[in-house]
Amino acid sequence: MVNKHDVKKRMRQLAADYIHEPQQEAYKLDDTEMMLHIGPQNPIQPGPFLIDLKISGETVRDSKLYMGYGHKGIEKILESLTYIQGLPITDRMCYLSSLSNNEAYVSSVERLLDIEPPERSQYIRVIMQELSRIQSHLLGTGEYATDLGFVTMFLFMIREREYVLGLIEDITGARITHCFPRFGGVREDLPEGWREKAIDVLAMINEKCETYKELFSSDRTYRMRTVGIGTLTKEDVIKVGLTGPALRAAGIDYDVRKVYPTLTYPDIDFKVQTGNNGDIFDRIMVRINEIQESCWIIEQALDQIKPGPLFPDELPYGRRTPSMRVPPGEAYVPVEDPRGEIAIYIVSDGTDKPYRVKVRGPSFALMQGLPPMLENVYIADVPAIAASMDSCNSEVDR
Amino acid sequence: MDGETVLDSLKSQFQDAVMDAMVDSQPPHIVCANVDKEKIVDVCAYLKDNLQFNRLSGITSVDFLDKNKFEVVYMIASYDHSVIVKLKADVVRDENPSIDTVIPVWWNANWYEREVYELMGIYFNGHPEMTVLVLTDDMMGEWPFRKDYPGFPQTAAKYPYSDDQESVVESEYPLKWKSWPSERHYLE
Amino acid sequence: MCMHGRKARSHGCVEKEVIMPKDIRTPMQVITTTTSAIHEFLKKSPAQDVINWGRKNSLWFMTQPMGCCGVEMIATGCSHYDTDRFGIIPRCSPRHADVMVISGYIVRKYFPALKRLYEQMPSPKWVICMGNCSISGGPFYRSYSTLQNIDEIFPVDVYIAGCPPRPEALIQGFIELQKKIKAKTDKGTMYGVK
Amino acid sequence: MLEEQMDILLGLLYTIFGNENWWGPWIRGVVGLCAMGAIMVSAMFAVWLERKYASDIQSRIGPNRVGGRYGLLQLIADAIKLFAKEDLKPDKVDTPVWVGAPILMFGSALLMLIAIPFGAFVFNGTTYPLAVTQFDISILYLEAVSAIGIIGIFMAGWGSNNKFSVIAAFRNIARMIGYEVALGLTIVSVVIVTGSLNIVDIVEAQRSVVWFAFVMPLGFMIFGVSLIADMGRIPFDQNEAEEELIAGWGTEYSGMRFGLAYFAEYIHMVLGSCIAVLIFLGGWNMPGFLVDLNIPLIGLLPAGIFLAKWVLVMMFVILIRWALPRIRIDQVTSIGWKILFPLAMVNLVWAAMLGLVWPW
Repeated sequence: MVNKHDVKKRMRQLAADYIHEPQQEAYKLDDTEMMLHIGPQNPIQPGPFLIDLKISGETVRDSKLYMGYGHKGIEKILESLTYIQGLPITDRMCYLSSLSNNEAYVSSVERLLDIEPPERSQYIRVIMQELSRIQSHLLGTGEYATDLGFVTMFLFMIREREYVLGLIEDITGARITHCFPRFGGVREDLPEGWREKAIDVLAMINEKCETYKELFSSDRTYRMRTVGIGTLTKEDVIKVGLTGPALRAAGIDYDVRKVYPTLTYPDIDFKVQTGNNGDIFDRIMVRINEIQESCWIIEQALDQIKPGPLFPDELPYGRRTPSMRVPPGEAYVPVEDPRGEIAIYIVSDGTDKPYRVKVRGPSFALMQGLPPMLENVYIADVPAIAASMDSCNSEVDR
Repeated sequence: MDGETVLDSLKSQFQDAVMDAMVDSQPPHIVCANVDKEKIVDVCAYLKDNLQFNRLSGITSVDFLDKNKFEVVYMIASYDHSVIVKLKADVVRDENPSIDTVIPVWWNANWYEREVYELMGIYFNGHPEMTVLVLTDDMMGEWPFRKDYPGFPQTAAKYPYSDDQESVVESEYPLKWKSWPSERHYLE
Repeated sequence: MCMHGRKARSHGCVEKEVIMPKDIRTPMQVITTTTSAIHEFLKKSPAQDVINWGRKNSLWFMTQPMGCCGVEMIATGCSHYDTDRFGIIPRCSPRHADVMVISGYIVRKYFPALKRLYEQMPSPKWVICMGNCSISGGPFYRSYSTLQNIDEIFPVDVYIAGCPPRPEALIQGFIELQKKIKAKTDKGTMYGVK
Repeated sequence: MLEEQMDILLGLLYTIFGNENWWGPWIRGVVGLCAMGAIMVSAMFAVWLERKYASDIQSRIGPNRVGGRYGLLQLIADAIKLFAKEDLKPDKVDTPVWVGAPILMFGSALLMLIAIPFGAFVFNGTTYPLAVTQFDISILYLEAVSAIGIIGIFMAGWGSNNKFSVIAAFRNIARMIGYEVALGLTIVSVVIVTGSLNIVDIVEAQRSVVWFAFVMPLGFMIFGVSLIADMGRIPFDQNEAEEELIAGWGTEYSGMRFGLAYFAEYIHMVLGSCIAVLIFLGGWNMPGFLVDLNIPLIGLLPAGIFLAKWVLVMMFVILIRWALPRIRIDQVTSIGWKILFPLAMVNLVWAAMLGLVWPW
């Protein structure tokens, strides 16, 4: 058991010194420079993180990023829970797009169990993933718009997001943490009348995205703040190892749904959206185009879906999911999260609990690529760049 | 450029270093290989220069308590083709397990290696800033992800003390919310 | 602004012995009607109802999204579940905020920052625990790096269960806090405390 | 029956604002105090208008629970809460500067209302402006006093010993210097045309022919842009940018200190839009197309026209706040010096030519 004395020492040490007084020799401040802590509680991202900016006047000379304010030790918790108990935990890893986290976890376990979900539940999973992508992009772009002072755009986007959350809620019953897929199938079927409701919500979102794109690209003051700022060229993006919209904004059309197609993505044709010079403007445009692309994917999926069973006939574990034994082995299946490629590497040793779970999240690279971009940038651009990367800090710290 | 060609070129290049390499049957068709601890940087450099593996997807480590070894797993992928390579390097579970860093090959290995160090305790020789990334400063020496970490199932439902111990928080961390919290400036 | 540690002699009442905090120097014995004495008097008078009405109808909460509940808090502040109807606006600086909504898991690395934010807020200040993570650690109660006993560290007024609670639940939490303020049973205004 | 009451009212207004005997200034002093109260009420109306109109723009329901269906008492609840807040003074704060800043900002905002004629009234033939005092250099006085607010904001930023507010203070100074110049030049061009610095004469000059907004459209645009920059509202909102500087200069203020400074900003907005209406939109004169219908200005009609124009200008300012993103401080200063200043010079030349032929 953790003994009391070192707990006392640790709590006293925690309380006494302010968090992370940066070692002054790490930053040799000459007289014109100043240290600015954009602290753990900052209105830039939905999760807490700390940026130390060394600024002189209005330009940022150097920046240091402190993560870890959302570290819950999820991988350690997952090791002590059975496979089905671990599913709700993967929701809360990156809570902005919990369905793709579930998808990564479930497809890895399906590889271990060597089972294939039937046609209908694959289509339902594709629909749910695309819906989660739409609401995550809307929230990410909205958060970014507040950092430019565009509060009205944020409220419009969150209003659209409520409609999408309504659609998701009709099926899974939850708004943010769904815990929806199961090993080998899906928990619920599409309710009646959901198809028509989904089609006109998607039509509304499609035409709203047109207005956003037109508003974003035509507004003079907006272009002054975004074109050519926080650019990540092709070499930088490859060096940092980004995936997702931030990568595609630089012109590389790497999309996990095309490179490692799982589920029924090969039967659905969609175009991978790419920008050309990787600045803030392109990243946001790629995200809005992806929202429209996701609407198109869902319409195709809704046309191609046929009635059928949700689970395969013979399941290795039958109906006893809680005490399911998984054969020993390893699995690593990349899935397209709204922020990039997510994959959960599961090592199983034959018991009903995973031996080791490692989550490869996309936000890890997004946050790692932030400090190099903040050299010789104005203070006003720091929140804009950080929000345009749209990284989920809870996924970085796990 | 698919799994077999990568496998053959790897085997031909490093006969002794690469042991029991094979291609996974499941769809992403990952090329798995166990690599000797000393040769890991050369294999990675070879993969990056000759076989266009320009994306390090992740570094993780698995702790085999019974086999008394760590397994450092490198997931390497590429933007140009769809082959994933999984390299595993075994590190003996002794006093300070260490392996060479791959930062010269991939710049973004920096954070992955820092995370593996602070959570599992495997030191990466030659790493520029091996400091805390995710944990608090004082938890640096506890390697929480090891299998024999005592503090994990937080049995004390109310951290940091259980019911029998007296309240550590109140005495050590006095919050005077019972009296007016910010009266200090009045009394000066 | 009740002021402890001072000889609060006002309105000719009997001299009250006030708890003297150890580490604060005893000031010069200048007895004036201090603002805290005024506030003590106000608390007993009917004027407190008017003040409570004002405080109740303009609760400014601090934008501090810490976890999944933080995303629901953002959604509550926006157009669909508008909290502006009740006069509840998100504020960025702890100096302007009245209510601290702990929305999400409290990690031991983030806790000193949370504590400092609470101390920076001017009183009367209230704390709302939103979601299971802030009430009892939620799904991460077994983890080595989350705190489970927030109710012993902060004077929490309203607990909103749910993981994450729906925006309507958060709005009902605010309304419950308003009711407590109206009924003078909230912990922020320190009624009973001498 | 209505006419007699109107005459009594106009007679009363005449005794206060119109006559020139010895006790006239004394009564106008008292009326100045009442005008201060009136301005506070109109500032509260501005805050309520902003919250309600902004919620309409953002497709949400504004405050509707506090006072009746339209949330009228919302502002009073905010004021009571801010009054009853703890007066928290951070430790290492430069007390005289920190305490004096909101007072200076509030005072400078109130000083402006002495010279501003809030509309006019007609009493047997002659129109008398509802101004506390009229003096020859009233427009110059208004400009000078509104510039004192900048010192207040800088004192607030510097005094609160907080890095974010220091940056906000310097940003505010950088923006204001650029835009006071453009503001001053456009006002000078109006003065050249009318030939007098008295704001009442400027409004009288616009009665006969047409408003200055139509005569000098370029000057009107420059004036509008620099007025919004003067107020520090969204496109030029750098000193309170929530995302970058937490709450700008107001970071260390709490309770009624913050209320006072926040209120001063709205009073500045109210009086700024009053000046815009007076100088460029023809004060209490009838709109251009109605002049040829020669409807006589009777009774309190001019005051009503002034009120309508003032509310419209305020709604425009609020709409701009919620419709545009915020631009960076270096872009703000470059616009101020490189674009607005030369255009203001061009407008000055145009006004000089206009002045030669003005009474056409």
